[in-house]
Amino acid sequence: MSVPDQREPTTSAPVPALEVRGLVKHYPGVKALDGVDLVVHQHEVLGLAGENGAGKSTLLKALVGLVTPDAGEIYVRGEAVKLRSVVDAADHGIGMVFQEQSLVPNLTAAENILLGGEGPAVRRGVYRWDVMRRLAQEQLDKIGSKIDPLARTDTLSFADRQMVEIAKVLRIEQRSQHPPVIILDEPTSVLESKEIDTLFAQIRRLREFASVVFVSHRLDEVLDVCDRVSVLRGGQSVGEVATAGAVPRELHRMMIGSTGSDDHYHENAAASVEAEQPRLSVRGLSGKSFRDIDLDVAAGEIVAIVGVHGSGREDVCRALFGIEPTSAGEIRMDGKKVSLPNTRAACAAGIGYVPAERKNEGMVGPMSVAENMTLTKQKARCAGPFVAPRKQAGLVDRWIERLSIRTPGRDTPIQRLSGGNQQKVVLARWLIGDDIRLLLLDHPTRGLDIGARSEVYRLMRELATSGVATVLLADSLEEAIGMADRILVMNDGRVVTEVACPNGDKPTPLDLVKEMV
Amino acid sequence: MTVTTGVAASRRIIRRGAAFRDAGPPVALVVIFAVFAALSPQFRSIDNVQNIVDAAAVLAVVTCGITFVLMMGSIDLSSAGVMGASALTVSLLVANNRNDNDFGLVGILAAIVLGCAFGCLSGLALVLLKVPSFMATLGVSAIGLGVATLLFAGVQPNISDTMLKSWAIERFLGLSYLTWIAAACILVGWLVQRYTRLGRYAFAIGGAEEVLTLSGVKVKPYKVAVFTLAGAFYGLAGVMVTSQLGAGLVQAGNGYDFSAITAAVVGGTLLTGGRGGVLHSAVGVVLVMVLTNGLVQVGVSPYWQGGVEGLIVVAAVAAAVIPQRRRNQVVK
Amino acid sequence: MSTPVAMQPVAEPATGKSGPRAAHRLTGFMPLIALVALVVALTIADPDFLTQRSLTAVARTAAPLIVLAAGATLIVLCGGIDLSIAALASLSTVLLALWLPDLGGLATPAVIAVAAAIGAVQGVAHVLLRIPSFIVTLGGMSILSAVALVVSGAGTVRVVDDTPVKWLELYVGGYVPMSAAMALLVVALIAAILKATPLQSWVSATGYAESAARLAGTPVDLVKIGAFCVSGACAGFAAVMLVSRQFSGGPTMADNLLLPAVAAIVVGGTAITGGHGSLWRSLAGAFVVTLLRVGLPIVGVPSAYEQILYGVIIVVAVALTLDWSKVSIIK
Amino acid sequence: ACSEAPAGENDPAGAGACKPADVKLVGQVRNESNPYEASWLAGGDAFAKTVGLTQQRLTYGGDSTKQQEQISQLLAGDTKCLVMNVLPNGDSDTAPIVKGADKAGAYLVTQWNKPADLKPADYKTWISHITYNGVESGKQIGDALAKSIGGSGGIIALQGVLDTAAAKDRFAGLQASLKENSGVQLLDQQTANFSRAEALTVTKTLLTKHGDKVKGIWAANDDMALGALEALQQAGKAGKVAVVGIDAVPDAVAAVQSGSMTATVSSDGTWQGGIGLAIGFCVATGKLQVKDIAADNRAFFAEQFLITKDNAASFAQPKTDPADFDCANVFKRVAGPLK
Ligand SMILES: Nc1ncnc2c1ncn2[C@@H]1O[C@H](COP(=O)(O)OP(=O)(O)OP(=O)(O)O)[C@@H](O)[C@H]1O
Ligand SMILES: Nc1ncnc2c1ncn2[C@@H]1O[C@H](COP(=O)(O)OP(=O)(O)OP(=O)(O)O)[C@@H](O)[C@H]1O
Ligand SMILES: O[C@@H]1[C@H](O)[C@H](O)CO[C@H]1O
Ligand SMILES: [Mg+2]
Ligand SMILES: [Mg+2]
Repeated sequence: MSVPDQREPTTSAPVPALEVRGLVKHYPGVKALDGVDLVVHQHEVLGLAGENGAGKSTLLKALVGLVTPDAGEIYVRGEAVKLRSVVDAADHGIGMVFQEQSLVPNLTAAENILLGGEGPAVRRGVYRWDVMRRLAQEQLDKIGSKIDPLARTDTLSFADRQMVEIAKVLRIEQRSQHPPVIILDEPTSVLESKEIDTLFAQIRRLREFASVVFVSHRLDEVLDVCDRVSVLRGGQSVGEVATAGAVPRELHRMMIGSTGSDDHYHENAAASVEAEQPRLSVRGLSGKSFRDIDLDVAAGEIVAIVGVHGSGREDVCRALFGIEPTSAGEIRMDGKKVSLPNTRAACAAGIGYVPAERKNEGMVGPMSVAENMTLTKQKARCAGPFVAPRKQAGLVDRWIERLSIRTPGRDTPIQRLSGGNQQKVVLARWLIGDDIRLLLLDHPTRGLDIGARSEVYRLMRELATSGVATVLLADSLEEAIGMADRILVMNDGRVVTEVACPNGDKPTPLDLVKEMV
Repeated sequence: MTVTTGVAASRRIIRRGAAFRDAGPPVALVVIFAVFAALSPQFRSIDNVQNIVDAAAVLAVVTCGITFVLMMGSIDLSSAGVMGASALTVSLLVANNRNDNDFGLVGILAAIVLGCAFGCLSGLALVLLKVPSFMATLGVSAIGLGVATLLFAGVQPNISDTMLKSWAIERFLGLSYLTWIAAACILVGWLVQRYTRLGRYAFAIGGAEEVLTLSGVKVKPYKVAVFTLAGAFYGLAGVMVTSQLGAGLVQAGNGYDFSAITAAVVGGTLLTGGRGGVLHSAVGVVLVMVLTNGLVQVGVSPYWQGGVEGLIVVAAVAAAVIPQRRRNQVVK
Repeated sequence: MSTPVAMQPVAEPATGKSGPRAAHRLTGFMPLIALVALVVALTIADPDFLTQRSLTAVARTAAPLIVLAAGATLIVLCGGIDLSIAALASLSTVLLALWLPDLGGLATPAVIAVAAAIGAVQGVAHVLLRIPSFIVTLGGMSILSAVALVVSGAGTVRVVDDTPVKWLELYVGGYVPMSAAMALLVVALIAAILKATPLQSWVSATGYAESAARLAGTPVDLVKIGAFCVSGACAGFAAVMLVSRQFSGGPTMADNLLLPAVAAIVVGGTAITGGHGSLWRSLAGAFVVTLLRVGLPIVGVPSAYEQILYGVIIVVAVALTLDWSKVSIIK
Repeated sequence: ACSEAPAGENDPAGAGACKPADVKLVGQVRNESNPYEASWLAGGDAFAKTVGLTQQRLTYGGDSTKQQEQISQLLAGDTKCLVMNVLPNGDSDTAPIVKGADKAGAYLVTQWNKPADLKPADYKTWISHITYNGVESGKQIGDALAKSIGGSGGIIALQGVLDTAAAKDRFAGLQASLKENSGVQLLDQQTANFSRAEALTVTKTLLTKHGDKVKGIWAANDDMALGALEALQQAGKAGKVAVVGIDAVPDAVAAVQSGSMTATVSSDGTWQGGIGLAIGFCVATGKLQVKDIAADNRAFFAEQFLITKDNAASFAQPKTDPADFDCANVFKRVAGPLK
């Protein structure tokens, strides 16, 4: 259903809200954008799809003046513009919610929402808190968020913060007299379904008077909320799809340039679980936000923990990795009691952890892909106490290839990679030693495209088959159901129930939701 | 799928933590005060309490200035030089024994403006030359001392301006005018911090500078403005020292750089930025002054005084951070 | 399920590659360029300055500063700061002077060991008590100064027989002061150990992103304690150099080397926020700072202008040497 | 391959071989930002002018290592006719300066600080060490203080930088004075590091601690005495407590003259700045032979003058008498040998 390139806007149609022609952007060693064309019509929701590293974020950043393109033109309502800064873009009515969260943690939600455009809330440099509160409340009301506008942002949950981001970008409405263009770069990757519903309602409302560009790796979402999807591949526009009647598989085919499967479950590949001694056995574990956790994970088993925000599942994971202190309980690995006072101890016990907040906790931005990958397992890259450069290079290259990590080279700083590729590097970190016994995965597929996602799923399977025990905090209930052999449901710091999840007899999401709330 | 109670509950926990962590320094202050009061009757005399508060005046003003810089996550070591330059400037502009100037208040303002200029210089070096503030302000401090030495020219300027001299001598409600000036500075500082864009943005820059840029805020002018504001406080502090000593000394700011940082940190302002504030710092200043005074009052040997003070400061900070200790906390 | 597009690393355009590389190499040499520029400027101001004897004297003078800065560089790379190095070096001079009569040649290793232990204690306090290194070492500075004052009886401790430390005052091949050669050795040794072992990546990871490093299983705490320990040992060794040069130990002898040492690190282009930098940069930085300290007055710059020039030059030098591509935010 | 001296080291100069015009005069003090040391450098300039030369001023900001660094850099230059008048930062700084100068053959006069067992007589070009009897001055002002408070009452003492000989000797002098004036009681002693600002705070604290018992303040130098005066004024006790100091800086002399201070002691900084260069110049140009200098003149206490209200007027203006620097007169102010 791809339509041919539309270089010339047809004269009869109304002027597009935004048009991009031949945009090019080079980074050292990477051509992030290679002549991209894009049209955003007025009153439409345009989806942008593409693999990790396809250039979506770069393109969008160019639209808000954060990236200066090397070549190409941007037209706003038919008029060629040069966007030099976020302010420039905002003045043209273009605003963006970023892929990585961008709120100031120690300011109030209200200040974040109005940041850089306080308007009447700040007069002559002096704050009027009552006005600020009111203006922010208006934005929050739009998206139905119940948070206190004067709460400090770092006291809010991750999802609430995402709502604050959206409320913030909706301020564009007030700023420009023209219909705004609002860009949402993966806003849903950290939201839960109810919040996503709220967001989509907002997007539909926005369409009445604005244009929206929406990016998500969840293709069903894209097809759900968008009118039209534009697909990027390797920095080039490869076509468009009208969403009416389209299916994810088709979109995926365009994204990767060949036929593939959107089947990201591997239900049938589950390893048979040996029932002798559990690999991980937790009894009565209690900490600040969880109590009396019992948990067994056998070698080769994948156990998912599901629960709403504040259920304490993240902290359980972190306790198992020696980050969160515990007040009671015992942890056994392969029957041997272990104490996990710090991450070193956890690593030594053969435990690995992939944190959800990749940017701050997962990677060391300025360091190379190779160094990020080999930070943990020294034996794999060293000869005696010394780093063996050849060995390290070979090892790293092997894993770059194995996980199809898209990087100019192993010496590229990891911060230059796209989000999905960064995640693959972080995951590889635990695998390279071939000695991992228990893997704790906190939202391991957050921000990954379907290709990468399938690969992570395949990897998890492979690891399970080879005997690694896995605890998974999944990105969605579907993911949990698809991957897990067993699912624990947590609520308010306790395990409320355990649901078996064998092949062929999977529970439905609804079964789980019932237990969660 | 979100259960709001869960969110609210966890938020409450964090809020309580925040209140608890703010309580650390004041509690430490009360404890230390109580210990000295128990050990020494002179310490708890009204006279001595007045004396402590008076002695805190200059440090309080310097700390007020540095707090804004620390809130941004930067550091400022320029106070020693700026105060020296300001001290000589003011002592040569008000009635003095070196020349016939008698500009009074205008001279004082000129010294404060000079402080602003030096602060501005630090800020510009930071944002234009991209020199880390540690080094930029160290350089500016050296420049300030050089300027002060030039102005000194071998002969000590003594001031005879009655108004400036009266600041250190005259009292209102038992406290010297200098102390009231310091109190006014704290009040102004607090208002700036809470109610002005400059103050809130300084706070925000310490929290997440890159986010401000993404939100279209030009942070550079604010950074320069914060350093300039800090410079104004140092300039005033130089004037205050001159009033106290009755003379313009090149060394007027000796040691204030590190003492002010110590006081701010003891009060709960983070060196990494984004937390604390003028009131926190004021508590820190009083704590440090109580310590210095108390150790003399209880008669700790002069040989050991510095050491004991260092030990107590470390202990106080350690005690204050206990409630907020987390395993994966970043402490630089 | 790898995709053909993703499999292939993007072809690298030739131009896009050589440009940044060359630029990168240039920023790596910036500290050296700044150093040469300074020598040239001083020589222009006073042609007599550029003599072999004069340069030999600079090298000898710079030695203790190089060693102090080298140790503290490790801590800065980890994202911290050590304000106690100078006070610790002062205390070490006192200890060395006190112990030389009894311990003779053993006094040197003994002092270095004690200094290393004191450094480690501060590291442990920093890590366990979660107090910023700035405060721990500021407190450490006052405590160590007080100890030095008391131990020395508030005075200079003369070294009557300085044979055990005299070797540091020799000249290798007639031109290179032994102390400078030793300083170079210290830098080379630490740099080599870092490079050859995982320590380099642990130190950088700790400096750039401590929590990510910890979650990757990096022994962040041990790395930091180790850095403090090495910094302490370096302070001890610098003290040995000072004693060999001063024939005595004194409770405030090295105190004024603190800010020059930090300046040397920053002027070398090491990021004060941690992660990026190297000991070699600090070596160049130490020479720049030494030249400014001794060169300006010797070529006849009057005292007041000397301070002004020092301030200006040091700021400009940092502006030149810091590689901004490695440090996203400059605080 | 190791040698004791760097290649190209100068041979010690043959004494007295220099033409007056070839002599290079260097004066080195801590800084130019206090009146005492400023007057020292001014004295050096004044002397240099009398012989048609200029003095190179070096300051090291009270930083021992910086002083050493400057000296070794200086000695790495042309040292044939180099004359140095140096104020070592502390006792420990003297030995390396002396040894360096001796090796390079530069003429050296040091003042104030030196360890007791380091003696100019053991060196060829270290011509002389000049200092003042700190025990004596400390006692003199102690006695003056005792007298002005009527022989009985409490006093407090402000010490100098604790690890300097000047601070220790002067305090020893105070203790000697206290022994003789049994009515005077030392209530408290603290260091204010020779600093005016520190003296202000310490004095204020001690005044609240001891209240009206404080009848006098003994300060180890004038800067601290002036700080104490300010503290008294702020405490409303100006004129009610006697203050003594040492150094005779202009402000202190004025204070003595006006009666707000009781006494100070002059070492005559201007003379100190000139005399060191003068002695070195005389030897360098051969007008004086080191071997001819009396042993007692190689390390001596110079005359110091107790200044009280009676004689303050004559010290009000610092003055240099060119005749003091005549090669025949350079040892005229020797008050006694240093033991
Ligand atoms: N600042 C940068 N420096 C160098 N290369 C960059 C930079 N930003 C992006 N790139 C590169 O440009 C390409 C496009 O990245 P971009 O972030 O636009 O991808 P994306 O489509 O948003 O991917 P994802 O879905 O993972 O977010 C990637 O190969 C990436 O490595
Ligand atoms: N009604 C108000 N009037 C003025 N300022 C307000 C008001 N409400 C909130 N603020 C500002 O918002 C910030 C957050 O307020 P809140 O009291 O929730 O935080 P806090 O816990 O006091 O923060 P901190 O510990 O940093 O002081 C405060 O620092 C304050 O400056
Ligand atoms: O003030 C001076 C100097 O500081 C010097 O140390 C000698 O003693 C004091 O009188
Ligand atoms: Mg992206
Ligand atoms: Mg508060």
